[in-house]
Amino acid sequence: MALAQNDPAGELRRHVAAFLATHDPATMERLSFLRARYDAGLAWVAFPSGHGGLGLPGALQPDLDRLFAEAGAPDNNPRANIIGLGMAAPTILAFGTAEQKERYLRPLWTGEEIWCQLFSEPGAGSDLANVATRAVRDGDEWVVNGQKVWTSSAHTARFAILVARTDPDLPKHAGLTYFLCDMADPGVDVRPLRQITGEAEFNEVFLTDVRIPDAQRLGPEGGGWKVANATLNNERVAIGAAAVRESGIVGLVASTWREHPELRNTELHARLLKLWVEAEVARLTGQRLRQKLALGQPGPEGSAMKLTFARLSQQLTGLELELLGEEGLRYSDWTMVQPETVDFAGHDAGYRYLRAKGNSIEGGTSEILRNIIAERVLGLPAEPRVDKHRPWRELAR
Amino acid sequence: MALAQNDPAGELRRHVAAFLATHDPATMERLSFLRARYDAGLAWVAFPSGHGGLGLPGALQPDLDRLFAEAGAPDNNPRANIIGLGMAAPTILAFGTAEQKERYLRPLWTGEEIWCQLFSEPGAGSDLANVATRAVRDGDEWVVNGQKVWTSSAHTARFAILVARTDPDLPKHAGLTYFLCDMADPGVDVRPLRQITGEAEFNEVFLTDVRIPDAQRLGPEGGGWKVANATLNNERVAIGAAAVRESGIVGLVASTWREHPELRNTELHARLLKLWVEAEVARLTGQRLRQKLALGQPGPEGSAMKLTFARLSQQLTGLELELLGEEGLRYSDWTMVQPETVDFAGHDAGYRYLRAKGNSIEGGTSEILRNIIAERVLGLPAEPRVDKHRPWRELAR
Amino acid sequence: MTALNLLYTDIEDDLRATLRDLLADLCTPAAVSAVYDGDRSLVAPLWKAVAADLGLAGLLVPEALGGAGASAREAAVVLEELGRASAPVPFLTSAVVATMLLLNAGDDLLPAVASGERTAALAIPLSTAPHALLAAVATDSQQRLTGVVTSVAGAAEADTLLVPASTADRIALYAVPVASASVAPVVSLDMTRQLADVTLDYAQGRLVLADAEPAIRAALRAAAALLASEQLGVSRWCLETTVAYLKERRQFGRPVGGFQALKHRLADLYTGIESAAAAARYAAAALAAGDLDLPVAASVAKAFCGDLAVLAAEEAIQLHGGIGMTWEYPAHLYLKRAKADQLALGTPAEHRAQLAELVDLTMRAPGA
Amino acid sequence: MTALNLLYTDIEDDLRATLRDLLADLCTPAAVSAVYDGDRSLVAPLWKAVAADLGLAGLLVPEALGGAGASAREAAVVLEELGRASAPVPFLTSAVVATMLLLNAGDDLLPAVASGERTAALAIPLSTAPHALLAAVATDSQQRLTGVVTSVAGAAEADTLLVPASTADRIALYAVPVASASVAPVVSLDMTRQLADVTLDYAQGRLVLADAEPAIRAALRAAAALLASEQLGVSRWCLETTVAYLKERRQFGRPVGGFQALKHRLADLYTGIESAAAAARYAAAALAAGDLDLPVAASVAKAFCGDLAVLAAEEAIQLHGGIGMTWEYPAHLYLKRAKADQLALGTPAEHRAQLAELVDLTMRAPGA
Repeated sequence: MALAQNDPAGELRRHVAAFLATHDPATMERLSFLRARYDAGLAWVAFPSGHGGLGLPGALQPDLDRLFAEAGAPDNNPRANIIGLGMAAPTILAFGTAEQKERYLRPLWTGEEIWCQLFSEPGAGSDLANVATRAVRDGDEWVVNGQKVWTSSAHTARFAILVARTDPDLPKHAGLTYFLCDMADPGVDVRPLRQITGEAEFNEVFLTDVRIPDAQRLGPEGGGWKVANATLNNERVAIGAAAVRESGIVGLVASTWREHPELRNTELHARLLKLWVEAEVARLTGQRLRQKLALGQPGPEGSAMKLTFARLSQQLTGLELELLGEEGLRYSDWTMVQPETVDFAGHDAGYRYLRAKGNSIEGGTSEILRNIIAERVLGLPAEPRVDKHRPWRELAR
Repeated sequence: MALAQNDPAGELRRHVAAFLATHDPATMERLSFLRARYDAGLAWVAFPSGHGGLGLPGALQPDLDRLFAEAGAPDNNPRANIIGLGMAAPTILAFGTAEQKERYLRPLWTGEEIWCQLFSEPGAGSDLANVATRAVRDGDEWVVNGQKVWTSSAHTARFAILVARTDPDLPKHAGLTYFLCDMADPGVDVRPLRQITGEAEFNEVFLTDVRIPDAQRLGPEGGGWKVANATLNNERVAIGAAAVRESGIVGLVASTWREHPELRNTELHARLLKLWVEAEVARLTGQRLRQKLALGQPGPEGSAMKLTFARLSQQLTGLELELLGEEGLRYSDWTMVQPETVDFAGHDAGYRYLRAKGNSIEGGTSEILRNIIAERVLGLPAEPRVDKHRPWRELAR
Repeated sequence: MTALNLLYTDIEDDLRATLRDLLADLCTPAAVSAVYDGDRSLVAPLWKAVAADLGLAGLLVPEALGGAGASAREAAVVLEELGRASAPVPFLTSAVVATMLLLNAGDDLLPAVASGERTAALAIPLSTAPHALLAAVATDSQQRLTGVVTSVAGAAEADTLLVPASTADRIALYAVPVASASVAPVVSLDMTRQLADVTLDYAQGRLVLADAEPAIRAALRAAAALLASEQLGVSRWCLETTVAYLKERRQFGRPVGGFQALKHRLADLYTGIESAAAAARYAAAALAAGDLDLPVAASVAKAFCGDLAVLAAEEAIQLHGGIGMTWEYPAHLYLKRAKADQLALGTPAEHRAQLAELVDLTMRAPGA
Repeated sequence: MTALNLLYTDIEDDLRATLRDLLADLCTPAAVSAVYDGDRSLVAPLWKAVAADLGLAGLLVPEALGGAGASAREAAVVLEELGRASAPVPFLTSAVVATMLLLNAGDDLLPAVASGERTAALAIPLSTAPHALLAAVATDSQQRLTGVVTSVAGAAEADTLLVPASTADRIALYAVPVASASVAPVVSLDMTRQLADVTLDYAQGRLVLADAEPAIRAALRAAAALLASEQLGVSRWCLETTVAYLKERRQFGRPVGGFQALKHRLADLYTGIESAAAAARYAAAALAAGDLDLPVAASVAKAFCGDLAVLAAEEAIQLHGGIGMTWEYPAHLYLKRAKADQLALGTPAEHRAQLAELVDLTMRAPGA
């Protein structure tokens, strides 16, 4: 067994081979196959046994997924459940009861149940701890009222992770509790939120007397801030960089350059090369970050990575329009639709330019990320705070 | 007389012609000529009669100086007395007693007496109100002890404008008083302060039991902050922009570009053109600011102008070194000297690059100027302040 | 170079106030936003109010020819306000570009265009820089025009198109009624200056100018010089709206506008806008004065103000946070206008490349 | 492209700690600053301690040839630390560039250079990019060399010069004792890597490599790849020193480091430095592994880290305020080093232009 411990990649390969020997993806029904894969601990390689994993190093996940892809196995359509897989699952694993993990993790991973996130509110954007959505205890249930915003997949989601205020008399960070909310509750009203591109990729969600059993509380009453932060840290780490040179937006712009000599101009050339170098360095920075994470050296560099990603996507898409000139003045379609996923490459340059503006706002604004780096990494003094220790109820809004 | 009031330029021309008719610059001794010019109200056109001026619009000053230059008259060597002419004189005019104006303004303007400024201290840079130099009343005199820094011309100056703390028990802004300090006092010790270029353009000034008669106090006791701010506002307005295209540093870099085709590179071309445009726009912005000032519409745009000037001088000098390549790796001379004036054009590109770093620090850092614009122009909230109302003595330093 | 007045005259301030009042009444963000969904009911009445009722269609036309006899300085102020309101009216295309061409030709159509009764547009891609290769359709011996001109601004609102067409050795300009052309509206990045593709199939033209290239270039240069003022207006809206929002918006128990990092960015934006004002005013004044420095002034202004307006709109979106990304809030209208304006009439990169030629800072060796 | 380790190994961490301790003892800011006034008493003992006592002169030399048998990864760590201390030693010129050339030639001089007993330098202007035209002196039939090479780094510390010289159809490399050459020190922007002009007047050379151009370019490329790590070290000193200073420095009754505008700039600088670390590590790893991607890796690293180090030093000066401008405070040493490093071995602009060729993003039309 000493050999297996020193060769987790080999151990994983053996597990997959054994599973595939008894489960033929060519003949099994898709959902049965996925459930069996979960039950065999071959879903999330780093999750514990019994919850879809084998407790192996997380760095092996790409290997695992590749082995199944090479065998022609169906995947769990991860792009349709980004919030569930990236944020809800690790949080449920970390803070959930045995019953919660048993109930939620398998259908989440197989894609049977899509999840969304009910965190942001009109008055609680960067200042997430300021949420005003109220949850009031009523016997074994909580009654929730409030308004959430910037919810992707709310119209397809079966469940939501939700932060609500359970005690307004405590200071803002202390009065929050984290719930798993059933989106089928009749008090949940999902309305598409149209954005700058013309699409409604996000939703507003109005909660009116929504009833949540106390068994769907995640973590202790009043412990919502800690649980929510764990969720957000998962979000920021999840924004990785591409492993292959010129993947992503820089590749699109480079292709335009190569295919359209008639559009070239020395200034745009200089700007393209500068951004090409920065994108390549960002790729390497992402690789280095993943190497650190694989060694168990996670750091707050995920925030720096996200800052860079947002800046580059914005500068590159802006440059692309200047390069295109006349074609950049034209747009594909302003019609409001509700897309399932965000797809930069499948749209025109104008869409990319507009959509990229959100990259420095969603999932923590660039300003908040700079605060995090300055305070948590560099140890610089925090901003003077007037709102930290007073009851939330008394704060001006 | 209605005609004269509507034609101040004509009035000025007539005054100058009348003066020159009786004062021949070709035959008069230089100092006598300058004193006579002052006495005729033809020194500072906007100053009142009796103090070197005629009370005409300040926008006419360039006309006035040109008329004398065209007549072959000697000038007052203004570059040797920048602090005196630009800062001390308008402050003395605004806050001085009749005796003070009578005593100081004429020899200041003629250049017989050079002035320097004793404001900054090691612990009071951006936070000027934090000065720790103490002035203690002793009969009709004040006894001053402390250390000042960043004093240009201290080694040539006859007098200094000085801010000192006269009451440490008052809040920091309230306990300051403004003095005119005799640099010949035996307690004044001037030491050259060597800087990044190798030169010592500035000095440190140590004040040990320096005695200043109360008659040399400018403004009321405790009124030093208001007087000092008037001085600083003059400083920022004085940093004007060039009237002629490609004057200043941009012209030097453009010349290098034109004269050295072998150094050209597309990226540097793009960067040069971008900065050329910005320098031209800065020139126009300066013109527009002067037109506003001439109409009596002074605004805080002087701060914006200084921000732009500092940024451009730094970016242009940095670009120049990259353009020069090998030559940029060489430097003229690190020997410590004490120059009389700042002269960007008379040095090599490396000197310009290093010296330009000071442009965003001296005379108000770019950070302070952005605060001023944000708060005074845009009306955004001030920083939370802990030091404004407590006695200066109790503040942590 | 120093004598031009870079400030606003009292007359210009009055014009601004009048137009701003009208736009505040008629040109609401909701009505502007609706044009993105194909509801263009705002456009015709607004243009009538601006062009005919306020008489701005004839701003650049001498009084003797039925116009207001004003100068490019006033037209610049109009464009500042139209930019500030993101107004979807063909002022630049009809009252500046087409009008300058008709003036140059002494064309009979001028009085009707000056009164706002008729609207005209030059059939050329909006992206065309004043010094760039000019698109031109083909012509035959009977002055019939054939060809496609893509991405034409103002065509959808025009009743007359001014069409550049190639003759034996030069470019001539013909007037063509829109009824004789096929004008296909294009989904545009900026729907407040919606483009159209114009197709001519043996359309009968009327000769306006036989040797039109200098006049067309002059009109495009004037448009570029004045578009800088529109970009200035866009920038000012962005700064003022963002500052106002950040004074109200609270996070972490404080107005967001009190956070120093944002204050410094807004101070930098203010600095940029004050600079843009100088550049735009200088270009307008040089145009009004017929100053020889106009080519430099126009390219400097279009390059600087074009980039600045995009920065201003991008900062407005970012500093608003999520609300700035919504369809409901008007910030997106300004980002689209700013980005489209940057690409219109030559990108900043194209204008800087042209400046290199004008001020002897090319990549080429001397004499090469 | 993905297998290279971008982290530091334990061995590299140990090497760093040892060298940092030595530099903290010997290489004080005051002693470094003194070289600007001509007092170079620091240089020789420091170089002896680094080269011979720590054995770093032979870092890249196989153990069989008397060296440490380490790789470019370790050399990169050494350069990080030398940059961090602004140390005036000829490690890059002798232990990297000259050593690689001697290794390539299997030259007998190698053991002496590897032991630190002798010091060598390639006689080429420090500004030369790996892909640029190479300067070469003239040679005659008796291997006598004549010519001037300006702005040579490491020449003043060297006892042997490796001189590129033109033969009939190629560039050969000759060894010349400094005693046979005139080495005139030059007042340099960065006196911690002082340049010299080398004049040869029928100096007798010893042939090292007959066809030396590929080896010279490879050595320059290696130097460029590794200089990125020096630039990283400079950047880290700037950030750490500035953060430490701003935690202490108080203005307006608060530590200056608590003002948000400065915090955000430092966060951006940190982000840049983390990125620079990835770029520099990748270049060092690609060099160590003999990876085919080295030309791209080297130019990416030199371009990115070169600009970043200048930004870091400029921010350090600005955020220190007046004290950063003084001769007494060491920040100026890092600005000079950062700016000179940016110009050394090809500017960022030259490396980006080279990348355009390497990754097919040129201005030329395809096939042109």
